[in-house]
Amino acid sequence: MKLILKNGFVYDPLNGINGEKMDICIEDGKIVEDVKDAKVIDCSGKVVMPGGVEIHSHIAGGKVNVGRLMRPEDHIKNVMPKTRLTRAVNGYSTPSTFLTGYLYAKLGYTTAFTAAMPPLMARHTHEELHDIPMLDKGALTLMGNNWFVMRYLKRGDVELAAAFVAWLLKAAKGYAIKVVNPGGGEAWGWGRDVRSLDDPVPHFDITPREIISGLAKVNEMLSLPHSIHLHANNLGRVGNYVTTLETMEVPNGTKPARERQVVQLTHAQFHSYGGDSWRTFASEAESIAKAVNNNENVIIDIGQVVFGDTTTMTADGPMEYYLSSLTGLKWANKNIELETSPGVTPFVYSKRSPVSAVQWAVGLELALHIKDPFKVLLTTDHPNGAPFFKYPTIIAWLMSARYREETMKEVHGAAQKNTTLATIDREYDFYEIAVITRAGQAKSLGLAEKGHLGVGADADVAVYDLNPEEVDPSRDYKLIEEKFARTSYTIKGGEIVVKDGEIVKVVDGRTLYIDAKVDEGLERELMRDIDYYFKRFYSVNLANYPVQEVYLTNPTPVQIDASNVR
Amino acid sequence: MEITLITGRTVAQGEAMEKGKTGEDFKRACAVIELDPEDMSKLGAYDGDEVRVRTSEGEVVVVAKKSRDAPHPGVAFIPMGPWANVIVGGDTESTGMPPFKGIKAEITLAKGERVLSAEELIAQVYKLKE
Amino acid sequence: MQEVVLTPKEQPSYGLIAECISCDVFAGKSIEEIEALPVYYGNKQGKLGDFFDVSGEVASSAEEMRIVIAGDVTKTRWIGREMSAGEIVVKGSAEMYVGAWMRGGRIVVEGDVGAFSGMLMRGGELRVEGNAGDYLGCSYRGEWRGMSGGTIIVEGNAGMEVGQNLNGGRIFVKGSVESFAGVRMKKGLLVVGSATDRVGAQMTGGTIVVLGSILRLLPSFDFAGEVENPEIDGESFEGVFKKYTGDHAERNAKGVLYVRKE
Amino acid sequence: MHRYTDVICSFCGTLCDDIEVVVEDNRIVDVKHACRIGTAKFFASNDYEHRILKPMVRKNGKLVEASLDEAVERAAEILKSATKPLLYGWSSTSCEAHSVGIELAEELGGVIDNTTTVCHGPSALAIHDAGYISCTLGEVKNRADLIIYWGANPMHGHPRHLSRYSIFPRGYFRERGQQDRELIVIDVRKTDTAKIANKFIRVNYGEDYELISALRKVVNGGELHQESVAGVPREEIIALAEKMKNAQFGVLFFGMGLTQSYGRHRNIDNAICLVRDLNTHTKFVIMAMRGHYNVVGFNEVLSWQAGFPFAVDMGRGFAWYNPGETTANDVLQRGECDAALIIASDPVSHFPRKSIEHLAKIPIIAIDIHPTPTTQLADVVIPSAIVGIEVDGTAYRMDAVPLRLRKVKEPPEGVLSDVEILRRILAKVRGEQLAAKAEVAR
Repeated sequence: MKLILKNGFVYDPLNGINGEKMDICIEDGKIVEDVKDAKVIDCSGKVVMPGGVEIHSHIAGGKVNVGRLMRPEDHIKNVMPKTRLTRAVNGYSTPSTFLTGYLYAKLGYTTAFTAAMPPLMARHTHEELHDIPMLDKGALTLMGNNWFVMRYLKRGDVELAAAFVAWLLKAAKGYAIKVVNPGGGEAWGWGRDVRSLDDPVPHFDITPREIISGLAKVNEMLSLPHSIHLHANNLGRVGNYVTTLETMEVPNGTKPARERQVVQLTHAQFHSYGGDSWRTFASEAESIAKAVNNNENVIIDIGQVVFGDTTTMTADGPMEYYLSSLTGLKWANKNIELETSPGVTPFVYSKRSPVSAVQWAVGLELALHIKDPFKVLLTTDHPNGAPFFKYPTIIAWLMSARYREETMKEVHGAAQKNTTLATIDREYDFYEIAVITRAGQAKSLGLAEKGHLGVGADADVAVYDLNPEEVDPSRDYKLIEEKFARTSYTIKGGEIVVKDGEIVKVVDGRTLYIDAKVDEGLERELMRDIDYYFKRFYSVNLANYPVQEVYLTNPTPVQIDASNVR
Repeated sequence: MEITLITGRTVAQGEAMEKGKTGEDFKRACAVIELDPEDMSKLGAYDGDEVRVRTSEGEVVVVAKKSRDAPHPGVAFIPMGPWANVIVGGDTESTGMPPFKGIKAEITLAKGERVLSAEELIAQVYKLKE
Repeated sequence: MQEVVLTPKEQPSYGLIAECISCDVFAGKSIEEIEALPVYYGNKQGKLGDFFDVSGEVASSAEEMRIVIAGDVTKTRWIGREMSAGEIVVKGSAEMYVGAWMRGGRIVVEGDVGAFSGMLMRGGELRVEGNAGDYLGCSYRGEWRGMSGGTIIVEGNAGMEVGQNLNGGRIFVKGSVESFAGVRMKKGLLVVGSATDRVGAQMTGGTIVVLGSILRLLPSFDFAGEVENPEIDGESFEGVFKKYTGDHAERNAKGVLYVRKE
Repeated sequence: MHRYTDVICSFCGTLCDDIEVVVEDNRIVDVKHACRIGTAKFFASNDYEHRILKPMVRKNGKLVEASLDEAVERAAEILKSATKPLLYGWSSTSCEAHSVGIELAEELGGVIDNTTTVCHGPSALAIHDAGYISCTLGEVKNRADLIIYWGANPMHGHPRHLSRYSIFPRGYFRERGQQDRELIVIDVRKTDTAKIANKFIRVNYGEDYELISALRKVVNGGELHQESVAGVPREEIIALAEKMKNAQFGVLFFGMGLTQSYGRHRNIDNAICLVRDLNTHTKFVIMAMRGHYNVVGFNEVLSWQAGFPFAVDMGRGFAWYNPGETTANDVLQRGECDAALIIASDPVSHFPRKSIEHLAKIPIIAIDIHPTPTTQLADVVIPSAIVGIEVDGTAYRMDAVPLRLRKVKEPPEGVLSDVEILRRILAKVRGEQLAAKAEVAR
């Protein structure tokens, strides 16, 4: 399909374009310089941005489905019958796969990475990704409690660790190294946790600090597109900001092999808490923001909270246990052999709760205190802070101090008292919104053809019915909220998939994964060791472990030459 | 004699099922009732005797077998399959699950009566469509 | 009060979803509009008029509205769903989900109701003169915040799991109830004539009163003395009752169970 | 001759993946490592005498051979003219087939349900209320020192469960295998599994719930006043509670002895809560002993596609779920459905009489490998290939670990996979040409 998006206000931060009126030309799924005989879409008076890129969202896999299995009451919400084009859908905090694709497309998103894939369950993750239409996809692969990783790093064999990571990414068809509560997942195999960076992992004689720094090193040895993606220890605990600050220092000795950070500290909101009990629970967002501002190696995504009913889910098993014991609500847990230990429990963020109110403020504080928008990515850690389709509300809060003030009036006074949010008058503009929802995410993920509208980029575009010359986001925040929820057009791979907020075409995206080659001799050594371990300690044979390419929609390997690793 | 009837899986039933349900193996594995030895002597039945099992839903003739899992007086077991299910009750009590275990049943001797094959049983109980 | 009479014609064997039978929906409509309201059976959509003769006077507001169903509708479901005001009288028996998500008003069924009736009620009154099925006044599957307000009164018996996850409101069953009455109950009052077993299973709060006997008490309830003519939630009960607390299978359970002393 | 290693057995939820199969001239001539039932299944694929080889359509009261096109056409006609078709079975076929089946149910506005409805449907109901505190089977092998089977008899239902995952294997932290573990069996009968246990606890029939409540009370620090509960003396209950609290890693496997007996889902609800209570003292997990090799797969696919694990009514174009209303046996017993498509299952053998009495009155399409009482009652019978022997496909183990089953031999001539048969029916129902693309995995 050939298209010209005519005369829109274009926000393309990676190419330094800030609201200029221009045309975007599309041919064969790519942005091109010029195009003839194309269908013209009039974008005058509208905002044009690259398609949104989701860097961290629990949209597919075992624990998402446990969330669905556990919460039928979540699936009598958002119920929509099948249409000629779309499937029957339902689900609020754990939407069905089809709905996930449709909803992202309506928000103008065209790419999404699922946040945590255990390799043993990778086939499941890919089965669900297969059934999520409209998006290009990838999966962050859990490694922070992997027995092989811990063994190799413990004995200082970083090369073998790198070879293993390369093998594992290919076997699981994963895209990046995800680290969740390093060491804590293994400790949870015995009902325990690790509570500081130097707490040794039971039986493995390694510390979270060593796991983080080791994997950061491995990541750069392999020169992977994304940095390590780190869910730090002590998530959700009172006073955890101390651990978070320490954690940021850990990979400082490692130089990035690409133009990006060394670590993305994910859902930082859940890691920026002060106080010494739930009674004195307070924000330390300012301290965290300051550290991020001063650290070239670290970026964060927010993990913003929006009030309402949701389902929390994470590979941080001990944390989910802790949370469910606070609420008394139903709780699912799944220890996965040699790899990780996810958990799931429902949660209600109540405006009347002092803790929820502070959590809500913390995310916004982080976004507003961190100066460089490329260091702050918009997430809700879907569905942990809120379902992803609440992004428009968060965008409106960031663009309007007045909206924040209005909300502040409705929530518990702790938000006013125990955070700095009320003192901040910064307001994001469209350019900065484009950074935190697409440009910054694409940059962090190392996706050269996404998150921008330069020639050669993927023709993924979102058009919003907002005229920057007429709309004052600070005042018209309700309009911002409304228009970011339904694009005028979403263009995916050069095809119009959403028009006026409705799905007009259903497409399958691509699935990206890392295919990194290391030295053959090193790989042979690795395979001998893995073989021994599999036979004895896994419950599946090695031959049945790797995910076949047939599970991926339009499988797209990202070739990495790491043969210098030996 | 009054008993509490339980139905369930056995390895023989599983094995026979995989070979198809029309064979003798399947009947041999499923058209049986495992009884507590004491219950058997009370009933006057020996291993291999035919007995009639009757519930509120219907009745079926199966072969009595001495249970190897005894003692469990008053509790009897029929492997899952058509013989068990023509006498299993229906009410799921709004859960979807019929009562496959814990059915009140009456057992009487039926020595010499023919145990129907699965095919015969189905044809007899559920009138085949014309 | 104005009255619309629905006279049942033949009901489909597939089960009829007639959530439109509600004073909120009828109010302000013409008889023709009411006849044209959608009902569902299997994969088909039909009109209310296909299954009921509609006659009478329609009120302009739900408060002023009474709907009379003139006979048995044992294949019709979801009568009075989410109703907020007015009155429905069923002069016969109805099937599942009568008064589900009801917020106000009153529903009287002169015969029996099927399972899941009064599901997740928040207000109003559901009165059943016959028997109720399983899951009377229950929550939806997985929803821990069950029925939270309103009153259910059953003159006859009720089935399994009456008041499952009850989180407020009152349920009175004059006859007997099957197993698991008040299971996972958190708040509210459940009064039954007599009960079988597992009364109050896994309850953490609220009160259950058994006016007659129970077949068997769970081992996780503790005897807490005898009480004469107890007054509970503003209701007074005559006679001597044995008081139990539980379900102590749960940590910090604060449920109370009264069983009349024989 | 070809020797296949790492073959996955498609019989039960244990999904053993270490089977060796030797195939010669498209016949399986040797099977290694499989249990009795698994071995029987592999060899039975050779036995064309006990297979259905040709489609059949009922004419003048008799099933007669028909072409595949005719059978598919007749099936589509039956389904299209139905007001409330029931699509049932699914547990012995691949997730790829489930996916097409769910789309078909949506297209038809039918009710779709699988055998979960008669095995662990109550477990699903319990999970809705209580959650699910579980693990993968390798965790049991590597860590567990206390293993309890409650109302489950794996020696019969899952013959290699004990040797691959629970009692016998040596694990990372259990180097001596069985010697490092303790096995307790709780059941109404002293089953073959109970006979090899370190301890057998006999519970009165129908009183499991009371026993669990008593255990929970003790675990949570309460005092037990009764001399005995459910036939188990107080001292024994207290000792069991202590043992559970003091395990390093305990696991409670439960089977249909809990789900099908008095109390049903509440037995499981209470058991999950017991495990939750135990986690305040130690590490403890619980797992359902799932029967059919891909009963879990159906629950997974239906959950991510339609939001619910089983028993979904698509009548209004969206999914509505409420077991008791939308479950196969209830729909049948209320006489609601007017046609049925039965695939990879035999409800006529395994459903209670009342359900079958209605099923016998309505047109049935049966897709299966071999003749069963269900095909006997059917109006259209379509033979299918065996997943994991004759076609590839995905299945989920009882612990929801997904595996790719592999083809080791060709199906009988002209016999298609479930996926292909369903795709043809779906295309016919829609009045579309069959999409040209070959059978893809997902």
